[in-house]
Amino acid sequence: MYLFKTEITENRQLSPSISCLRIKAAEDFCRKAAPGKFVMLGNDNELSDPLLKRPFGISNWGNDWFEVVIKIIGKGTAQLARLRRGAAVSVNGPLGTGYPPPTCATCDNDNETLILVAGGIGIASIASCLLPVAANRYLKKPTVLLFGAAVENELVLLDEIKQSTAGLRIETITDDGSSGRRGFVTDLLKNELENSTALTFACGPEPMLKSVQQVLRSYNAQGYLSLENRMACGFGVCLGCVQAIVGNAGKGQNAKVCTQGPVFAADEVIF
Amino acid sequence: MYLFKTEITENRQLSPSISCLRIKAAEDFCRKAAPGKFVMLGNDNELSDPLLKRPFGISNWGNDWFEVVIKIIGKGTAQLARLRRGAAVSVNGPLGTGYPPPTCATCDNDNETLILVAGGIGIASIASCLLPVAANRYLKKPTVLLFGAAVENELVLLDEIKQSTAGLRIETITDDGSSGRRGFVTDLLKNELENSTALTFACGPEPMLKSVQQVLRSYNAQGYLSLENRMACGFGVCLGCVQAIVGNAGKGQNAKVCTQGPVFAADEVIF
Amino acid sequence: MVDLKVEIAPGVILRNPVLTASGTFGYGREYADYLDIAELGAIITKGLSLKPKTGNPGVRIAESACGMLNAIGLENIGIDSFIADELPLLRALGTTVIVNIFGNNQADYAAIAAKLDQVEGISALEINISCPNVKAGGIQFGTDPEAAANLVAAVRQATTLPLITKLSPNVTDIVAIAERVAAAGSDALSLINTLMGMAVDLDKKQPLLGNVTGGLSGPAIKPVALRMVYQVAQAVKIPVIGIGGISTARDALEFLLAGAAAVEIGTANFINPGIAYEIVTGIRDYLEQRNYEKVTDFIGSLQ
Amino acid sequence: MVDLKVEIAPGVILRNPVLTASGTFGYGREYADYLDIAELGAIITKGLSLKPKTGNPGVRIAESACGMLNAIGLENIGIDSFIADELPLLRALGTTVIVNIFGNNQADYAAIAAKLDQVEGISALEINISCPNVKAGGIQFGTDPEAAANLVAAVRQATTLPLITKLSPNVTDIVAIAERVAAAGSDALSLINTLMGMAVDLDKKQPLLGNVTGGLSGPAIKPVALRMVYQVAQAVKIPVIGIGGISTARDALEFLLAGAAAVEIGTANFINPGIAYEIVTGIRDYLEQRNYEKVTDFIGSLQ
Ligand SMILES: Cc1cc2nc3c(=O)[nH]c(=O)nc-3n(C[C@H](O)[C@H](O)[C@H](O)COP(=O)(O)OP(=O)(O)OC[C@H]3O[C@@H](n4cnc5c(N)ncnc54)[C@H](O)[C@@H]3O)c2cc1C
Ligand SMILES: Cc1cc2nc3c(=O)[nH]c(=O)nc-3n(C[C@H](O)[C@H](O)[C@H](O)COP(=O)(O)OP(=O)(O)OC[C@H]3O[C@@H](n4cnc5c(N)ncnc54)[C@H](O)[C@@H]3O)c2cc1C
Ligand SMILES: Cc1cc2nc3c(=O)[nH]c(=O)nc-3n(C[C@H](O)[C@H](O)[C@H](O)COP(=O)(O)O)c2cc1C
Ligand SMILES: Cc1cc2nc3c(=O)[nH]c(=O)nc-3n(C[C@H](O)[C@H](O)[C@H](O)COP(=O)(O)O)c2cc1C
Ligand code: FES
Ligand code: FES
Repeated sequence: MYLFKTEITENRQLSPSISCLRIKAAEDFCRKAAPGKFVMLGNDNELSDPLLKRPFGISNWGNDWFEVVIKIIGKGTAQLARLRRGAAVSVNGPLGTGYPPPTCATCDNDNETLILVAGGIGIASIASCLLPVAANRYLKKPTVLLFGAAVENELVLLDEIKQSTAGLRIETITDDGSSGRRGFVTDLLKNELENSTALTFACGPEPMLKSVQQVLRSYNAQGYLSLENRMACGFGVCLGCVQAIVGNAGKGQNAKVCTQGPVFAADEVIF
Repeated sequence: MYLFKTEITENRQLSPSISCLRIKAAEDFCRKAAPGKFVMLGNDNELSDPLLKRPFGISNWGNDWFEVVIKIIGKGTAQLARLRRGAAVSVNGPLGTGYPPPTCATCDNDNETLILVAGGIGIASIASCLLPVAANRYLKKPTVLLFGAAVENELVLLDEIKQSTAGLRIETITDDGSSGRRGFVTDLLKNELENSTALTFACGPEPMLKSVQQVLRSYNAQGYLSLENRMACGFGVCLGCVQAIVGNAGKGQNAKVCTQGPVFAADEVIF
Repeated sequence: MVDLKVEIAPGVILRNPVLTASGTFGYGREYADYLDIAELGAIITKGLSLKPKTGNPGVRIAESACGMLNAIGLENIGIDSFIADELPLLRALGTTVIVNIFGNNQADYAAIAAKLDQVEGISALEINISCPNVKAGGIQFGTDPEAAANLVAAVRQATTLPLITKLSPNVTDIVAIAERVAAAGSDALSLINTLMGMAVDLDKKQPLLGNVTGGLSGPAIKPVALRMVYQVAQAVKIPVIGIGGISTARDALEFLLAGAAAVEIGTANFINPGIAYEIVTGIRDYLEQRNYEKVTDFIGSLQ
Repeated sequence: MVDLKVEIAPGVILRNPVLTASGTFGYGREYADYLDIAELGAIITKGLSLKPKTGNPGVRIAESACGMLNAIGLENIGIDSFIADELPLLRALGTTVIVNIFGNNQADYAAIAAKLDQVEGISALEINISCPNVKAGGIQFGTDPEAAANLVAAVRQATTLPLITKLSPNVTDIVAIAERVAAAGSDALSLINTLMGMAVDLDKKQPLLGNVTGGLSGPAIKPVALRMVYQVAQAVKIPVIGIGGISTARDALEFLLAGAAAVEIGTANFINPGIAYEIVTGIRDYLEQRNYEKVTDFIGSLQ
């Protein structure tokens, strides 16, 4: 982990409530970035409201920059999303354990499909498997992105993703049918699992992750979920973020989402 | 008093630690502005740190704008002084009882000199007798500005003042002799009082106002002091700002600096 | 249109549950010029004593993170001047008036209460038992259940006006005090008064406030206030009025949800003198969007 | 070069007066990779109990204005695992280690203290008597002077290690508890632990925290902490360690000025894990600029 003060080099508004901030960073930091890892981000004005830094996935990065995609929820995100080029920010990161690398034991079958499931702003985390040049190794597998959102204008980042990863199949769905099909992203997931053995990575709100877990179970399919528990520190000292997971001998135990996660094997998580 | 949200239209930095903000305002507001009155100013980001608005003199105003000159002291002024064109601010004002109008009983002798004494950022208040077109009626009297500051670069606003009030005599003094004479502004005041009967308006830090009071007493001269007590509300309800003054029958009593002041007859104030 | 009426003590029905807290709204006059103060649930006056009081010398306010400290020392014009000079205006404006009272001892409290009993245009008394400088046998009334109950019983004797007892948060067990005060005849409770705090002027190496310690108010104390209101509302049967750091309609709604029959807005008035109105509107909009017919259906509905 | 050494209990001399507060610095391991934790005055471990504890279910943290609420519920790995798995690293790093302990009852406290008495590499124990879920006959140890004193006396019997008793701020009279605890044999006091607060999820109409209430920490509580430290430091002869909302060197200096022999940094670690180092540097610079030879000349010099 690094702690540093740096600055915003670009703020692109992707939708009325979603912005993408590009942030300057040292090469060391960028080398340690990986799909599914995150940062704790705070403004740097020495005031105490909001007090805590906020966790955001590292959606994309290069040699000396990274990007976060922020959806405005409350006061912290409202303040950060408003920051303009040149504004100072404080960063702790890269933090956490991200998606399993394509070379890991459960992931090295290049014939199975990689299904990326994003619900709403969950795309910010999923994008980290697609946008960064350094992440392209995932795409040795046939890959599909299933992206569900409440309304059409929350289906952000699709242009960037199409550009960075040619040949990616993308299916979208919205709660209100304003774009793509009408319904939930798990409906799309069921379709995919009917047709192929696959490895699934999913990120989105907890109810969605719960139903992804159920779908994966019912198809006996492997997958990983990226969780969004509340965090105070982001580096394993406050115990604020713990999630019950299946531990040794099948007994439930607490895992720190910030260090052992945010990505967990879907089977492991006890919702 | 008006309460309104408005925006900064210009931020001119006058010295490393002093900025002049021009702020949009309704004509009603501007009509009620007067020399020595002030506003409570806060940023408008819905966060609670800093909590309270900050008091600043209305240094200048026109039909639909006013200006405050802010010296950075702590977190509130640091934040306000950083705001750029377009930034939102909240204003309560105009507040308080300012300098006596030139037509008032004690001020209508057009032969006596008007001595304006500014210590440090006290110039922000004193400037309100000089800069606004609406304030020029003061200048029927022969007028002198005595301006003392710690170092040269805190002698701000002099160009603007010279431009707006032709013929004004200006004497400056600095604690370190970096511009004008070396010493305290009260030294200049003594000189003036030796030479003429005069009416004095003074604004600056409390120790300076105390010695202005003494000097005026020793010359048996009339004057007014603008105080800078800590304020929570600015409009007379918290009783946080009270100052002991000479009340009925010479007995001490509390006055609210925010409504009965910030300008008081020099004789009245019990330091 | 949602019905915002609440009954905060037997017979004391307010048009809405938003009141202004003692010491943060003067005697109402300061606002009357540019706000229609009759639109508020009620205004609570600055704390009044038998004789005028000049309060503490020295610096009286200090800011802290999301909060402020005050050491005003209960400066006030005295009850007679209030009745003669301030009350007529409030009555003319049609505002519901609750008078906040305090004294140096039990007899003082009773004397003010008796005096106000004779006066038209007062809807209730709020008894401030948490004055830091006012002690009964060395113990503050507000921190000792026994002393608090005795005081309330004495005031109860002295007046027929509805009584709201305002509790101090600087205690180990606020529920115990609430229960005793309710049993002693208080018609309602209001809480919290300020938390006792301190600030220092580092460079001068002195306490910042003239009085050394002061009362902490503002958003910083909201979690403590909400906890106490929730605990007390569950324990007593009389109405509880929530106070502490309320700055937005959502804050106010949180207190109502936790069981407050109404709320008082304090420090937030200083920053935005129109805030109480905005909070009334915000509560109305929130409940309307959720199809509530009356605010009393929402109050205490925390699961 | 200013001498920053302080003695926070007989024989416990720290290289500087900046400690990290229990529960906000893990067991030190989390920082060891990228910060030299031996440069701190001391680290205080997460609260340890005889057996491992899983803590509270549900949401454990909520943010409030300039503060946060936690309802971790004292999750910890247990004293045995600490001794076997964590302490060796801390010793290897040369860090001064203070172990924060708590139990379900007096016997538990005594048992942990006795166990740690046998272990090398521990400089002192900090006794957390303010655990909200831990009660002695229905009363929390931390809020009853009698129970607190008895507990400290029992721990005193069980160990020769220096004892720091950590006080709860949720009390009417913290000075009374401080005095009793000092008389019962505590070598030092630390204060404050968190203020009890609450947050609600308005739209879900539920308490936000799984445990309903939680402990408030951070800058919001600083004025209350500073007041209590000042009051206690004036009343007792043993060293007092100041805790509560300290986020900058100036904050720390204010506590030292008010009489704290040292300070603990809590919530601020979460926002900036390097903050304790910055505070050490800031204290040094401030004192150097003012020509202090040693920090102990500054401590308690409030006029
Ligand atoms: C590992 C991780 C990665 C994340 N990545 C992203 C991302 O890339 N883009 C994005 O827009 N959002 C992401 N989130 C969610 C984001 O952190 C929250 O939306 C944000 O913290 C809300 O802050 P606020 O001040 O706007 O909301 P408020 O409701 O005002 O915040 C109050 C408190 O609750 C916490 N909180 C509120 N909602 C959430 C939430 N959904 N998850 C965690 N904490 C929450 C805040 O951090 C804060 O402490 C991520 C969360 C986690 C845990
Ligand atoms: C009537 C009046 C008119 C003023 N006019 C001007 C002006 O035109 N230009 C200007 O630069 N300054 C002016 N001041 C002083 C200015 O208000 C303070 O410098 C400012 O409040 C400091 O805020 P801060 O957050 O930077 O300091 P902090 O020290 O962080 O503030 C902490 C608290 O102390 C109060 N405070 C600190 N210093 C002062 C002070 N000198 N006077 C009053 N309150 C203080 C703050 O308002 C705040 O509540 C005026 C003050 C008053 C009372
Ligand atoms: C400047 C000031 C003066 C106050 N004066 C009184 C008072 O006279 N009587 C009283 O009962 N409470 C008084 N209070 C306490 C408030 O009524 C209220 O209980 C407290 O400020 C908490 O609410 P808040 O956080 O909304 O301000 C005062 C508070 C402030 C800030
Ligand atoms: C997440 C968290 C966990 C804590 N755990 C403990 C603990 O285990 N034992 C203890 O004595 N205090 C514990 N505390 C209290 C802190 O040590 C400290 O007393 C309190 O947070 C006030 O200081 P601060 O405002 O600097 O955070 C905890 C605080 C927080 C925020
Ligand atoms: S966020 Fe602090 S331990 Fe995970
Ligand atoms: S600042 Fe509130 S009464 Fe003057």
